Amino acid sequence: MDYSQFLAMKQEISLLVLFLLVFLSDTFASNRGCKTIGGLTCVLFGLFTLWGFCPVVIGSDTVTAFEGMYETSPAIVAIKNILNVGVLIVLIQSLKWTASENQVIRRGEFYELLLLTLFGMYLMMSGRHFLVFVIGLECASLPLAAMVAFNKHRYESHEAAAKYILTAVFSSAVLLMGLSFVYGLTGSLYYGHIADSMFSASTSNIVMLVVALAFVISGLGFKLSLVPFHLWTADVYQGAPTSVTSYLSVISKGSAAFAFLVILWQVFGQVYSEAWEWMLYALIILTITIGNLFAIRQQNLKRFLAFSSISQAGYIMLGIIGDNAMGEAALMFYILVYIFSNLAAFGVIGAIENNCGKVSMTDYNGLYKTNPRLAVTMMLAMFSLAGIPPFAGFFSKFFIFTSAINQGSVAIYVLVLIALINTIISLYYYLLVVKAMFIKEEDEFTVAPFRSALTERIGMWVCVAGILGLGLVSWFYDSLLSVVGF
Amino acid sequence: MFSNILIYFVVIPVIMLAGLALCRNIKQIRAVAVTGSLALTALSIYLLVDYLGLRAAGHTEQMLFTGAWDWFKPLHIQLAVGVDGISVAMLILSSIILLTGSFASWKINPLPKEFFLWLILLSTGVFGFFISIDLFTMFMFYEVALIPMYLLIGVWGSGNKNYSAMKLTLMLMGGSAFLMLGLIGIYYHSSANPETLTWNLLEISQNGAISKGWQYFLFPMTFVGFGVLGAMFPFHTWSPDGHASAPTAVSMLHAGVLMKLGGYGCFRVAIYLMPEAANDLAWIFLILTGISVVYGAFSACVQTDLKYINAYSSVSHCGLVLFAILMLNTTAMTGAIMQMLSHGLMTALFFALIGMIYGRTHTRDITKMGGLMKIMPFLAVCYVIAGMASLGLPGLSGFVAEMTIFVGSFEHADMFHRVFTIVACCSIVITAVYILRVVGKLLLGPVQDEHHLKLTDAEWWERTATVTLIISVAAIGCFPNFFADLIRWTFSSDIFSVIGMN
Amino acid sequence: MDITILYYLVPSLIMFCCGVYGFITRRNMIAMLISLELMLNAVDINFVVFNRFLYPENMEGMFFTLFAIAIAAAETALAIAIIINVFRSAKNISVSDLSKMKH
Amino acid sequence: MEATIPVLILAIPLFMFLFLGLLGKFMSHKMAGILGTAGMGVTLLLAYFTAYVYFFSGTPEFVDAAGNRLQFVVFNVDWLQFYENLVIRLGFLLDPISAMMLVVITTISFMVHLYSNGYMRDHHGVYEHGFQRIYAFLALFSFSMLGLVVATNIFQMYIFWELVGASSYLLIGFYYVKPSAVSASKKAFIVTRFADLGFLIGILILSYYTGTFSFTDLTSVNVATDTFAVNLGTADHIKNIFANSAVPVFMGGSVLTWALVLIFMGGMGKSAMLPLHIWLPDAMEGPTPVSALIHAATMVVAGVYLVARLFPLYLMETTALEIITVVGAVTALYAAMVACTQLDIKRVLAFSTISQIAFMMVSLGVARPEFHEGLGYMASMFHLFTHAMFKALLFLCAGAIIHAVGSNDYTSMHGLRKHMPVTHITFLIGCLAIAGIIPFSGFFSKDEILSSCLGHGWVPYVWMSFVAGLTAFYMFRLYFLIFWWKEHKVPQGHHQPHDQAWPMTVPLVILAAITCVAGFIPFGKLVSWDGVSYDFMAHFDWSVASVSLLVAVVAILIAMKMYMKENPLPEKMRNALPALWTWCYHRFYWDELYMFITHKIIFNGICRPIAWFDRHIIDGTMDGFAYVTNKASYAIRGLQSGKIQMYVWVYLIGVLLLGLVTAICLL
Repeated sequence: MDYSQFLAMKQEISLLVLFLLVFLSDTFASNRGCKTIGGLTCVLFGLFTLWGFCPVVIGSDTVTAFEGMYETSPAIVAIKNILNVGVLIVLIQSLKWTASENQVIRRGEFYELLLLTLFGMYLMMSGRHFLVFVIGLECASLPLAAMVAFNKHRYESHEAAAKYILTAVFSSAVLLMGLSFVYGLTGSLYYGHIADSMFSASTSNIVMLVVALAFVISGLGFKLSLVPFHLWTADVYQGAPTSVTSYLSVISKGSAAFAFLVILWQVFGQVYSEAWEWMLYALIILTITIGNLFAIRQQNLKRFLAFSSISQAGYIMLGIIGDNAMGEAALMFYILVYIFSNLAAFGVIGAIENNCGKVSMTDYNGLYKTNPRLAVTMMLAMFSLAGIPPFAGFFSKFFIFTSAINQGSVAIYVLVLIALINTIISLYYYLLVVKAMFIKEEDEFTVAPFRSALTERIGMWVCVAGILGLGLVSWFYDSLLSVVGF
Repeated sequence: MFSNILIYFVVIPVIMLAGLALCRNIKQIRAVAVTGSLALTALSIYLLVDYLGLRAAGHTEQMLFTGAWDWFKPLHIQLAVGVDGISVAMLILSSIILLTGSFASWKINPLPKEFFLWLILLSTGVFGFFISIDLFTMFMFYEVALIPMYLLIGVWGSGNKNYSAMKLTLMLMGGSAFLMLGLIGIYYHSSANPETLTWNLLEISQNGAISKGWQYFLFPMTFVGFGVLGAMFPFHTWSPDGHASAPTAVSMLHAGVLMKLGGYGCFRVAIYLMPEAANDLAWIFLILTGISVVYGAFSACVQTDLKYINAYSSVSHCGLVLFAILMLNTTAMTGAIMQMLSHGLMTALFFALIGMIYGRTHTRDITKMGGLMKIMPFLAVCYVIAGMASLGLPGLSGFVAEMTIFVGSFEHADMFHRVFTIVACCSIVITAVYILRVVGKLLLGPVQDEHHLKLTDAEWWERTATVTLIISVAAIGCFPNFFADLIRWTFSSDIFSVIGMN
Repeated sequence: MDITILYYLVPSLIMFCCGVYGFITRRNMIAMLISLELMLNAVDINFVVFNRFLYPENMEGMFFTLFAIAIAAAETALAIAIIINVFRSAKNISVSDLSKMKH
Repeated sequence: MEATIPVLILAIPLFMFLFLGLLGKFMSHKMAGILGTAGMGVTLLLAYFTAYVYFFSGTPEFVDAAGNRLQFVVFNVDWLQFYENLVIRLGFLLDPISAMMLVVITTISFMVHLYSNGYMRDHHGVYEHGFQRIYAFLALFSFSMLGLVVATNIFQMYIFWELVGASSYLLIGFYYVKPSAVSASKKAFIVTRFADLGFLIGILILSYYTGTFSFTDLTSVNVATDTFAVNLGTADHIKNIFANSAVPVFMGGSVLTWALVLIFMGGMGKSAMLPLHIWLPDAMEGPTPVSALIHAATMVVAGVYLVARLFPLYLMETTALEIITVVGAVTALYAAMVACTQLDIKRVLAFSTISQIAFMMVSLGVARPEFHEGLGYMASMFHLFTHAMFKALLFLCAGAIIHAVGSNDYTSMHGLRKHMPVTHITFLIGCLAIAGIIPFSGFFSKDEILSSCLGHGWVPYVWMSFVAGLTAFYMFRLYFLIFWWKEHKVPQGHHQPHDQAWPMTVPLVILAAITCVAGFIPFGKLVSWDGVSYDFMAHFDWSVASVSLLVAVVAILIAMKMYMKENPLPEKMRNALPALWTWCYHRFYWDELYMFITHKIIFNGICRPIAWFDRHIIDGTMDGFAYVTNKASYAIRGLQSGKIQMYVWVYLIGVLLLGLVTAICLL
C-alpha cells in the first residue's frame, strides 16, 4: 500500500507524536520533574496549534486517504484548529488545578488522556467510514470517563463518572445497532457508498434507514447532549472537575456538532426533506426550550452552565439546517465563539473554586465589590452567551439565524422565532448571574478578595480578548466562510 | 472612513469610554463626561449647519454624508452611515439630553465611574443607531443601547428596581426578537437577485423587491419590534416600572431618546421599506396607538408617584408619535418627528426635575408633598414650564407638534381616521387635567411637610441642565418652521409615491 | 430446512432487548454492565450476519465486529474500574443510591 | 401704515413680561410697579394712536371712497407651515373691531396696572409677596390678549386664546398658597381647555374644507354689499364647498354648522356661557384688579369677539346663530337670577358679567343684515365696549371696598357711603350704567341690543327686557346693601374704612368719566359688521328705549324699597319662594353636577378602572408569562431525577418516537 497517504493526516500524526512526547517524559521524569509536565504540554501544544495554521497543513482542497476512509480539507483543518485553540486555553486554565497537592500524584495523566480524546475527535470529524468514526467516538468518550472520575476524594466525581460511562456505553450500543441496520440496508459503511445507494433504495428500505438514522442521531445527540439524550449532562458537568467540565462542554460538543453536520449531509443528505428535517426541528425546539427551562432554577453554577450549554447546542444545530456553506461557516463560527465565551465563564468558576471551593450562585453575591475583574469577565461571558452586542455571541447567533432562514420555508421562520423567544428566557438566567455579582449586596458567604494565578489570568485574558474581538473583527468569520464548502 | 463626520458620533463616545476607564476621581469623571457630551453637542450642531448648507446647495439625495464600508462582505453587511433631516434632529436631541443628563447626575453615587461608563455605552448605541442606514449595524447599535439599562436601573435605581430592570430588559428583548426575525426576512427579500441581497436601507427601498405577501408578514414583525420600545399599547408596561425605578439621568435618556428609537425605527424600517403593507395594515396599529394615547393619559390621572405620572404621559405622547406616523402623510409624519423632539426634551426636563425634587424630599408621592413653590421656587417654576409644554401651551414645543399632528391626521376624510383623530385630540384635555393636578398638589397650596421647609433650591449644575432643556423646548416652540422644514424634506421625497402620499 | 437470515436477526434482536430490559431493571451496576455487553454482542451478531448473508464479497462487517468487540472490552474495563471507585466511596454498588445529583 | 408701531404694541408687553419675570426679584417692588405701569402706558399711547389712525386718518388703506371701513393686514409672517395653503401666520389685522378692542384692552389694562400699585399692599404700604410677579403676569396677559384681537388667522387666534387661558390660570392662582385659589385656577383652565377642544376641532373641520386659516379669506362673503377688500375667489370657493353635496352631513347638521357650533363652543368656554360658566365665579379668587381686567372686561369677551370675527360665516349658517341666541338668552336669565341672591360682592359682579356677556351673545345671535343693517352686531360690540368700562369700574370699586373692609361678604359692609364718598359715587355711576339709565353708556348699548332683539321677534325682546330689569334690581340691591341698609360699625381691631390712595382712586374716576360719556360715541360710524358705517341714531327706537328705561327704574325702585333701609322685606321674599331662592343661591347646583361628572364618573368611573386594568390585566399578562415559565421549569424538574435508568428510559423513548413517527409519516 501507499504509505505516503499517511501524510494526509498531518495533524493526527503530529498529535500522536505530541502525545508520545508527553507520555514518555511523564514516564521517565522524576517526581520533581513531573511538576513541569503541565507547562511542557502547554508549550508543546501551543506549537502544535501554530503548526495547524501552516499552509502545509491547511492545504488547498479536499484530500482523501485509505480508499476514502479518511478525508481532510481546509474546512476540517479549520475546525480542528478552532478546537486546538480551545484545548490550549483549557490546558492553561487547568495548570493550577493539576498542580494542586491531591492532583500532583497523578503526574501527567490528565494531559495524556485529554490528548487522546482530542485524537479521537479528530477521527470523528475526519473519518469518512463509520468504522473510523466509531473508533474516534469511543476514543473520544472513554478517556473522558476517566477524566470525569479524576477527583479521587469527591464522591460526586465518581457518581458522575459512573453515570457517564454507563449511559455512554448504552448510547454507543444503540448507535452501533443503528449502524448495523445501515450496513444491512446499504451493504457498506463508507459515507459515500451509503449516500449513493440511497438513490436506488426502495421506499421500504428508506423507512428502515430512517429508523436506523434515528439510532445514529441518538448516538451523536448523546455526545452533543440534545434533548432527550441530554440527561447525563447536568450531573456529569456538576460532578466532574471544573477543567474537565469545561473541556466536555466546549471541545467534545464542538467536535460532535461538526461530525453531526458531516454525517447528516454526506450520508443522509438524500433523505433530508423527507426524513430528518423534521426530526431536527423537533430536536432543536426541545433542546433549546428544555435546556432553558432547567437552567432557570439552577443554583450550582457548573450545573447551570450545563443546562445553558444544552440550549446552546440547540442553537448550534440551527447551523445544520439549510445545506449551504453559510450554515457550515456559521456553525463553526458559533463553536469558536462559544468556546471562548464558555471557557471565560469556566475560567472564573475554576479560579474561584480553586481558591475557596465555592460554586453556588449565592456565593457570587456582590462579587463585583470584592473581585471586580473576575466579575467583569464573568459578565462579559454571560452577555456573550446571551448574544448581546457588541460581544461575539451576538454575531454568532445572528449569523446562525441568518444561515438557517436562508433555507426559506415558512416553517423555518417559525422555528427561528421560537429560538428567538427562547433567547429571552436565556437572557433572563444569564442576567441572574450578572444580578448576583453586580446588584446584590455582598454577604458573609461572598468570595473574599484574592489574586488568581497567572495561568488562570492568562486564560481569562485570552477569552476576554476573543469575546470582544471575534465579532467586531470580521476577518474570522470571513476566513471561515472562505474555507468551507463541501 | 474617518473623513466622514458621522463616524465621530460613535468615535467620541468610545474615546469617552476609554477616558472614563482611566479616571481616578469624581472630578475627572465629570470632566470627561461633560467635555465629551459638549463635543457631541457641538458636533451635532455643526452637522446641522453643514446639512442645511448642502441642502441649500441643491443636494437632493435621500441621505447626505453617506458612506459604506464592507464589514461582513459575504453577508453583504456594511458599516453604512448617512443622515437626513430626521436623523440630524434626533442626533441633536440625543446630544443635548446626554449633556443635560451628565449634568443631572453630577452627584451620582455609588460607583460614579461605572455609572458613566454604562451611560456612555448606552448613548454610543443611540448615536450609532441614528447614523447607520445598514439594518444589521442599526440593529446592533439598537441592542447596545438596550442592555446597559439593566445594570443602570439595577445598581443605581430605586424602589422595586430588580423587578423593573428585569422586566424592562426582557420585554425590550422580546421586541427585538421579533425585530431580528423581521430584519433577516427583509434581508432575504431585499433584492430580486439573490447575488445582490443587501442590508442597506436605501438600496432596499430602491429595489422595492419585497413582495406584498412578505410585507404583510414582515411589517408587523418590525413594527411591533420597534413599537415595544415606542411603548405601544399593550406592550408599554415596562415603561412605568422602568422609569419609576431608574435613576434620574437614565430616565432622562431612556424616555428622552431611547423611546424615540422605537418611533424612528417604526418609520425608518417598517414603513419606509414596506409602504404597501403599512398602507393596508395601518388601521390595526392606528387602533392600538389611538388607544394608548388616551389610555396613557387617563391612567396618568390617578397615579400618585411623580415618575409613574410622567411615564404614563410618555405612553400617551409616544402613542401620539406612532399614531401620527401611521397616518402616512407628510404633515402628520412631520408632526410625529416634531413630537419626538418635543417629547424627548420635555420629558427629559420632567425627569430631571423629578430627580432633583426626589433628591431633596426623598419621596415621589405627591400626596406627601405640597407647596414646593415656596421652598424651591426655581425647580417649581421649571416644573410648571415643563407641565405647560406637555399640555401644549403655544410658544413651547408641545403645541406645535400636536397641532401639526392633528392637522395632518385630519387630512384623512373617512370616518375611521376622523374618529380616531378626535379621540387623540381629547388627550390634550386629559393631559391638562393630570398636569394641573400634579402642579396643584405638588407645587402650590400649603406646605405639607414642615421638614421640607429647610430644603434648598437648585444647585448650579441642576440649573444648567434644566435651563438648557427649557431653552431648547422654547426654541422649538417659537421657531417651529425651521424644524418642520428640516424634517419635512424627507417625507416630501418620492419614496412614498407608492402609497400615493402627498 | 435452510437457515435464513431471520434465524440470526431475531435472536440478536431479542438479545438486544434483553440487554435493554436488564439495563433498565437491574439495580446492581455489574449486572447492568453485563446487560450492556448483551446489547453490544447483539450488534456484533447483526454485523456478522449481514456481512455473511447479504454482502459476502467484502469483509467490512467482520472487521467492524472485531473492532466493536475490542471497544466493548475497553468500555467494560473502564466501567469496572469506575464502579470499584464508586464502591470505595459509597460502600455499595446499587445504582439506586447513585442519584445524589439531581434536578 | 408701516409695521413698527403695531409690532411695538405686541412687543412691549412681551418684553415687560420677560423682563419682570426674569429680573423682577432683583429689583425693588416700587421699581417693578413703576416699570410695569410705564410699559403699559406706552402701549396704551401706541394703541390709541393706531386706533386713531385707523378710524380717523381716512387713508385709503383703511377707508374706501364711500367711507366704508376696510380690513388691513399690517404684517403677516409665516410661523408654521402645514402644507402649501395651510400656514399658521403671526400677523396684525386692523379692522373696526380689532382697533376698538385695542383701545379697550390697553385702557383697562393700564388702569389695572396703575390700580394694582395701590391695591397690592396693605394699609401700612407694605407690598404683597410676589408683587413683581403680578406685574409680569399682567404684562403677559396684555400681550396675549392684544395678540388675540389682532389675529389675522383663526389659528393665531387659537394660539393667543390658549395663552390668555394660561395667563388667566396664573393670575387666578396668584395666591397659590390658598387651596381655594389653586382649585379655582385649575377649574378655570380645565373648563376652558375643554371648550378649546371644541374650538380646535372646529378649526380643523373648517380649515380642512376651506383650505385656509385666514380670516380675510374666510369672512369674505358677499351677503349684502361686500365691501371688505378681499378676494372673492375664496368667498365663492367657500360657498361652493359648503353648497357641495359631497360635503358630508353629520347628525343632521351640515359640516359648516358643526364647525361653527364647535368654534362657538370655544367661545362659550372663554365667555362663560351656560353650561361652561362654572369657572368664572370661582375665578374671583384672584386679586380684584385681575378680576377687573380679565374676568370682567377683556378675556371673557373673547368669545363674543370670536363670533363677531367670523360673523359673515355665521350668517351663512343661521342655525348656528339661533343656537347662539338661545344659549345667550338662557345664560343671561340664569346669571341674573343667581346674582340676585349672592352675598359675596365679587360673585354678584361675576354673575352680572356672565349675564351681560350673554346680552352681547344674544345681540350677535339676533343680528341680521335685513334688520337695521345688522344693528345687533354693532350693538354687541358697543355693549362690549361700554360694559368693559363700567364693569371694570365696578370691580375696581369693589376692590377698593374690599381693601378697605377686608372682606368680600357685604353683610360686613353696609352704610359705607359716608366713609368712602369717591368710591360711593363712582360705584353708583357704574350701577346706573349697567342698569341702563340714560344718559350713562349702558343705556345706549343695551337699548340697541333690545331693539335688535325686537327686530328678531317678540320673545327675545321680552325675555331680554326682563333680564335687563333683573340686572337693574340686583345691581342696586348690591349698591344699597353696601352703601346704605344700616350704619357701618367697625369690627374690633379694624380701622375706619376710607377712600384709598390716589393710585386706586384715579382709575375709578377716569373710568367713571368714560362711563358717563361713552354712550354718545357714534359707534355705528365706526363699527359695523360689513364696514358700512351708518348713524345708529337713525335706528334708535324711542318706544323700546322708554320701555327699557321704565323697566330699569321700576327695578331700581323695588331694590330701593327692599334694601335702602334695614327691613324684614328681603326675609319675607325669601320665605315666600324658598325653593327658588335656594336654587338660585346654590347656582342651580351646577357645580355639584360637575363635581359628580368629573369625580364620580370620569375619575372613579374611567381613570381608576383603566389604571387597574393596566396594572392587573396587561401587566398581569406580562408577569403571567414569567410565572408560567417558572412553573413549567418546576413542573418538569422530575425529568432530571438523577437515576441512570430513568435517563435511559427517556433516551429510548426519544429514539423510538423519533424513528417511528418519521417512519409513519413516510409511509
